Amino acid sequence: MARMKFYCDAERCIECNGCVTACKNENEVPWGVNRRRVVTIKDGVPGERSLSVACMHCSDAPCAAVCPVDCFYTTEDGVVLHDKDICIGCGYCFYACPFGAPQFPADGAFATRGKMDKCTFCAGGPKADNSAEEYRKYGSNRLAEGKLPLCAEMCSTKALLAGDADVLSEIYRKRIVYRAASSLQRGVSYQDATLRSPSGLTGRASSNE
Amino acid sequence: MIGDFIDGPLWYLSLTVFLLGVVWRLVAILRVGVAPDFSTARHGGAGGALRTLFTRSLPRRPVFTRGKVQLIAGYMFHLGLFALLFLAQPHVEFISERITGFGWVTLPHWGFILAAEVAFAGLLLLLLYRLMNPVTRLISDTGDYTASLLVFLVMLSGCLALAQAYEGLRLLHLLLAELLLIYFPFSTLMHAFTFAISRGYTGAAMARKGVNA
Amino acid sequence: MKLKKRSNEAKPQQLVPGNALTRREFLRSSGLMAGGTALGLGLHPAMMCRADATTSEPGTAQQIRTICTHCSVGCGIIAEVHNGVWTGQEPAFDHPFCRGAHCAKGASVREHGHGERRLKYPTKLVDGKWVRISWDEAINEVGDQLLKIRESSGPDSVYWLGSAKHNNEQAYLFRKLAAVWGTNNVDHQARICHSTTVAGVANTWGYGAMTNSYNDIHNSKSILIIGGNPAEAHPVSLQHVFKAKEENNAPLIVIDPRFTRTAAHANHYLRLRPGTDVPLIWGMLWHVFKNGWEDKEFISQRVYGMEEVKQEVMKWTPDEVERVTGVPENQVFAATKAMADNRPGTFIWCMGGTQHTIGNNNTRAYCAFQLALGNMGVAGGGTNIFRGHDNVQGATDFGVLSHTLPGYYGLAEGAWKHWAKVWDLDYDWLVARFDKESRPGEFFGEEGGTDKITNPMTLMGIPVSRWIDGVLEEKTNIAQRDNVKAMIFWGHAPNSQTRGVEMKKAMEQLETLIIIDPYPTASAVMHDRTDGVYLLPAATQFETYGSVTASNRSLQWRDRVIAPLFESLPDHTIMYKLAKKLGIEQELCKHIKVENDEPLIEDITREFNRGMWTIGYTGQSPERLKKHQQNWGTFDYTSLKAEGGPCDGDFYGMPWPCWGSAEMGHPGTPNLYDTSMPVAEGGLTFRARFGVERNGVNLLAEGSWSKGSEIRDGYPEFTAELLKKLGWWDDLTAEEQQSAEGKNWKTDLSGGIQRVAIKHGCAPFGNAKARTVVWTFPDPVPIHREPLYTSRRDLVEKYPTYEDRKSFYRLPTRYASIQAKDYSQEYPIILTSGRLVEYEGGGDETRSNPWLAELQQEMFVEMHPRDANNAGVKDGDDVWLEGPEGSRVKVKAMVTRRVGEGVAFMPFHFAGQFQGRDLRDKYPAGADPYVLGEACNTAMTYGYDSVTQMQETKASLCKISKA
Amino acid sequence: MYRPVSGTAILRLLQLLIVLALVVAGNLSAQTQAEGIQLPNPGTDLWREVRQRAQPATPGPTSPMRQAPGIDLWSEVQQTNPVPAGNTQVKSVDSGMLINPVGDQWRRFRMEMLVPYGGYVLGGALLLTLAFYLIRGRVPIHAGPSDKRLLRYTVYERMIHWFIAAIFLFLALTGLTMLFGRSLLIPLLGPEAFSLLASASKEGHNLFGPLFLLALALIFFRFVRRNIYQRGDLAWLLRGGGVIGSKHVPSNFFNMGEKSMFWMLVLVGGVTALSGIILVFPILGLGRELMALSHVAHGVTAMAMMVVIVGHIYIGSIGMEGALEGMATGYCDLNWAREHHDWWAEQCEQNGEVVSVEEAAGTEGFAQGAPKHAPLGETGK
Repeated sequence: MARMKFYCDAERCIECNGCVTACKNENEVPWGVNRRRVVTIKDGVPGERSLSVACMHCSDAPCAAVCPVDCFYTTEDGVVLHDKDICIGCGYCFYACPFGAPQFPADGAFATRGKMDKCTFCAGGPKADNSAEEYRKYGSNRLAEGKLPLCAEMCSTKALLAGDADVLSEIYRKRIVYRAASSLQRGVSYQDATLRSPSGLTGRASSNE
Repeated sequence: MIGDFIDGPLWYLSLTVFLLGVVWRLVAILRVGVAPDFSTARHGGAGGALRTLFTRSLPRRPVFTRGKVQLIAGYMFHLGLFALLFLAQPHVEFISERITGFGWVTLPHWGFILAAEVAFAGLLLLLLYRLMNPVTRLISDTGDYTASLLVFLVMLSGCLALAQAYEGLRLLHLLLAELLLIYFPFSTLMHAFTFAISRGYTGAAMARKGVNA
Repeated sequence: MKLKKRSNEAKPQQLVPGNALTRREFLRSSGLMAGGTALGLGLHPAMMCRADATTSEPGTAQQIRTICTHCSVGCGIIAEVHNGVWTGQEPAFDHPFCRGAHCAKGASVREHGHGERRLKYPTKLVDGKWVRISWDEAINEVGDQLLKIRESSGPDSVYWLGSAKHNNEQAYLFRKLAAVWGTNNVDHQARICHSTTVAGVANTWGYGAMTNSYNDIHNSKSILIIGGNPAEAHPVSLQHVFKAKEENNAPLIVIDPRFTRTAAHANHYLRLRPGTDVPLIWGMLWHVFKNGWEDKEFISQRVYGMEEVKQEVMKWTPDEVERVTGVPENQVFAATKAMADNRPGTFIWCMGGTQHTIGNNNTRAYCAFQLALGNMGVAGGGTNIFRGHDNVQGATDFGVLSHTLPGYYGLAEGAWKHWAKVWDLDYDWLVARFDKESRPGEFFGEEGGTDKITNPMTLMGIPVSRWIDGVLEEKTNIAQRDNVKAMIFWGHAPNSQTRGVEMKKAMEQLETLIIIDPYPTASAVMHDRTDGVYLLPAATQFETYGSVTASNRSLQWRDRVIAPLFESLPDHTIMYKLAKKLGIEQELCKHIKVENDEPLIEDITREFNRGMWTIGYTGQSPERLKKHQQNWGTFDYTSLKAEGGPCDGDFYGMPWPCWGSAEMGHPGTPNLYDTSMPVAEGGLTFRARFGVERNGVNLLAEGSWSKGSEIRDGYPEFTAELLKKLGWWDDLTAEEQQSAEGKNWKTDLSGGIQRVAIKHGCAPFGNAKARTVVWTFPDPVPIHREPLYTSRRDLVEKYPTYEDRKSFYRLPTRYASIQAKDYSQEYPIILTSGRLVEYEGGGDETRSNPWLAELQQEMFVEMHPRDANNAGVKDGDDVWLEGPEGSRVKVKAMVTRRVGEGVAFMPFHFAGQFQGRDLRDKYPAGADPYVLGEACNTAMTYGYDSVTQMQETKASLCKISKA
Repeated sequence: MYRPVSGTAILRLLQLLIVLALVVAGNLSAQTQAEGIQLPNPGTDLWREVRQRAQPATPGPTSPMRQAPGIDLWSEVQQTNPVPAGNTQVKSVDSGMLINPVGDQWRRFRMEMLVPYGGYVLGGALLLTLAFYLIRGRVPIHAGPSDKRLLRYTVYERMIHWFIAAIFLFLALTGLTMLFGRSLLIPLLGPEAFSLLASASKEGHNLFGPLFLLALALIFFRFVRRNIYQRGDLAWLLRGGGVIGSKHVPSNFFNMGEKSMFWMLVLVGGVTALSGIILVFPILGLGRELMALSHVAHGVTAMAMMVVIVGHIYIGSIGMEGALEGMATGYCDLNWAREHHDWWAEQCEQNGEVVSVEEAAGTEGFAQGAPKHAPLGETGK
């Protein structure tokens, strides 16, 4: 079956936070819990890049490995889910996760964090019965409706992709090919302008291509 | 099934037993009556009763020097338990929903935890003191241990259910609390009520004699 | 009777609303009963679910198509509605503008269906308390107030402040309402966002709008963005920008004082000093002319006045450019060469270019740059001016402005007569509605005109940027009978305007303050009034329907998603109710069907279809618009043209001008002035708007015409006379001839003149040259002038601002007298402002949306580490920021190199705190936005554009100290 | 009650511990360390694939591919040390961090070290104790029980001993439930029941943890003087406390073994308690790195303590005749004292503090007031 993955294209991500609110919208996630977030590095200086991060649905998920009550499981689509009826809110998954995906609803004083909450790849919960109860706990089950996670579907610049790993990699490969050409030819200048544009053109240029 | 029983009938039963039992015990005590005092009263009894109620709640130097541990532990336990019982938010909600119909200001979560810590430490130390000190050991009977144990178990189950996510743990806590309620009127736990009578009586009597008690 | 089992969902923080409407509950519970039974049969659950979902999902849930209300990109939204509850939002993958994409705001519009923080019923302020009243009471009291003021001070003392949030029909009705009330004191946000663009661009080549489209950027070979941060203001537009950047290998050049999120993705980034756009553009053109990169053929055929521009440009040597703008030569050269080498290139600008005292100069300089490179009238080129609000283009087109009537007809008598005819109203009745006993002040009379008494009907009204002066200015200084006494804030956030402290004073001086809005806005709280304020809940655009014009001039039809929440009413219903109270409802809705006080939207559309000839809003009938909306998937992603399907050949949304009547079936004009297509198929020439010759020089095009034109040269605009001269008169039907007699393409209500012109391949408005010299403007050739509050005193002498003006849009307007004083010592830091992606406009709506509010919880000022260290401020400190007019705001410092040294930046979406004072308890109960903050414009200063009264928000001064 | 955790000192301590732990862990994962932080999922295979495809034909620093920022942002982030801090509008702990640098190390520590080796060590200790008992049997009072008693522990001392003992046992059991429950208890109880038990354990563990710190403080202040090492302790140690050989080793009130137990309890237990307190305040702005460090320290020290306590319980109960008596009644047998704490016994006898059995029973009540002996850490003869 498909292996569902997210991929965020940093060249395109503009930190518009559309994915973040789309997730809130689709799953009615409460204030303070963010299953997805956009992280910007080198904020405000050349080289600034943003990435939208959520649960990456790892093939060999560290969260599942460390869970003391073994509440994680991987669906046939490769989606890592957890059972909130089993979760005890210990926070180990949060320590283990490379991406900071697990979220806890409570303020955490005295380790009462509540049940862990995280991105479900819009695949609902363990019962997958599309009940109001399932929705309240886990959010919607778009995969069951043949749809992909709303965050990726709504990404403003199509930076965040979700879906079958093979398809994603094909899309990304195409972009890489374009960009390779672009960088070869032009490079990036920001303030230290380089005059790396192709020389020898005298004004009339590629307009009729 | 059993959950419904604990949550429903048993709760009402235990509450009834508790209330009726307490009333019965208090009435019984009060009906014993007071021997008439024919002496001229130096002061009114009521003021003395109230003052004694208050002053006897304060630590006294002789007591303090003789046994710091049980004194401190005693305060820790009683104050902590009071805060837990009447100021913890789940309890206030419970009381409000089941008994009074109104709630009041509650401790923040960390205050709740702090109260629990304090109460637990106090209870454990007192229990150990009771066991270790030969005098207290000698004068303790099964009733005292039963009461201590019940209180301890109620508190422990409450603390285990702190996450408030498991119906089973909540019911366990409730069940133990119900047992405690049923046991309460027939045990030394009645001192929660009778302390006022005895201190008040002493205070009133002393005040009439012109003595500060 | 159970101890509440504590759920493990987050205990919301205090700000968070309680349980929202549960989405999809019906769907879930109904649809998945089947799933449960399937499990029992031993089938694999996952498989079952999927199969089940496909079969059982539709049916009950209704999918409604609408358009995002947050910005001018016009992203499509598919709303899932169940039993009247907005339960879901699905991406519109086949929507031609957005392909299902949304930014943070668009992805959260469903929250409107929760509406936790909305105004819920009409209220008025009584002794400092909000008191609930009924709609009837509200309309009665408001109407009585207005009539009283009309009686005592004249109609001009009521200010009608409209909105870019209205749909086209409401905007049109609003302008008409102001007209039949009898005042030109009507305006909306376009005044303070792109009015300088509209003025500058329209005066260059005819129309004041984005020439191409977001999608057309796919064709660009280079992209220049100046004074704009689409990554935050128009995020979805970057989808198109990136497509060109990646697939066309197009260099992306960003010019901005701030290293914006857009700049982060640029190939070239130029950091200029705020307010020096003209020098930088002239500096770029200097390289163009120096190297002979200009498109000489294009200029000779289609541009007037390039020589005069060149003369000015040649003064801007690289040294001088660097001295004034701070951008070194190599960077300017690199950017210029990238543009010159890669044509067609598109030129994008936003508020950073427009909101200046010389905003119109900036916009005209941009135009001149594109004209010099020959980038106009070609796919992939053009000036792609990203408008702000979702319908600011439409509201501008419908003349919710103090200086024009719908369709940019102006305010001259002819224009009034045209519209009187369209409205079927007696012109004299209309005249009588206006002030007659005008007692003009001593400076009465438009500048440059005579001091003869002018009819207030044809006199430009007070612009929104200056309404406070309409209240506060001495009566004798204002060119109308009396001061403004009543403000009607109809969908307008006051914190988007400068001079907050004076605004507070003005609000307190008003007799009546009426706020009609889905949210209370800062207007409800920033003053210290205790009475005379009315808050009337308006419905959002998701609770009504109608057309909306995106930035690329496409009209899109919104369907109603949900019924108005609480007691709110759609704007046009409120307008009608108010008109009824004022006794003008007959005139307002003469040919518009009204049911339950709600005018029929489609009838309004049809009415403006009958009158909007100038800009071709005539072909977009409601039927065609709805057809486009239902078939938006049939339009091409790049060309926006439908290939096959019910809309075959049309461009999506029939971007105006969509000539002639709807029956004519004009497809709309995707790219303005594109001569490579016949006019009938969306081609166009530059408009002949400025005469046929000037000083003996031909202003008509030479050797250039649109494809298929029978006149193979320039030609003037079409009139009945011209048709006769050309021998095309007989192409008109008899009826058309009757209507067209003595009329021109703009005033012929039959549309015959347009039809015949297009039939012969001609543009109805003529075929002329674009002009780079606007001889009617204060600076015919754009020149640089230092901002009023400038830190570069050394440049003031060489580049001084304008002289003060005594009467300009009815008001005295100061320039030189402010610049004369040196504030740069005490206020050393340049202050500029802009947007955040999470919020929009004044922000009341978005700050009331918890999904957005959580992401921006605090107002801040960006400052450079050097300035921060000098002020002893650390990142995250509270600081006082004080403007040279003494007003100050208390905000958090964000120390970042995003801004240059000596520049501070604040976002302008915050309100609800005022000079350090928290106003939360002044909001009506339950209507305070989740996030409050200081309004940046509280500290922003005086300064208005010399043509449009655009406010200066991008270059002022301030000082910052630790709080 | 919860003193603010003084940052640097604790961190130093923790770092020391984790370095020790990771040195061992490092050997296991040496092969992966070389590649920088090993993502369990360096992407997903997608990323690996994508990255491979994205590699230019001639890789190298001058390749223009490398100049396009962000193409390999993840790998860039992953290989940068320290991990660059990012900004995000989502405000919570570590939300600006793209990749948690210690998560994987922590996971390896817990799953590959703590759980298996902790289990072996603890199980081993129990088995060893059992074996010891079977081989050596109970250590008797060689001279046989006497009718004389010495006051060994006051009421207060016994109180705090049993106080900490009770808390320790509770914490150990709940902690072990969480550590080994997944492998040992889920098969027995099923996931739902175990979840309930684990939750109860977690809450109880968290609540009782701070009490342990309190108890530790009481113990420390009461017993510290008697636990200062003195001459003669070394000899005791060298002779294995009598285990080596059969000859008895002289000692004072506490012998070398007991003193070491005390210091282990105070120091190691202190680390356990303090790291535990860090763990129960997960969101006081403490990042995951500190939390993971605390967890490592907590696990290692708790495990060490449990092993030692197993021995302590053994020797204090069934392992030695007469040992429990002192902690239970406060009085110990004179013969027992002579055999195990001869210096102290001698001193008591000189001071005339020896009482009869009857006296011991009778005077028990007064013992709490003023202990008659001066059990200070004076050097024996």
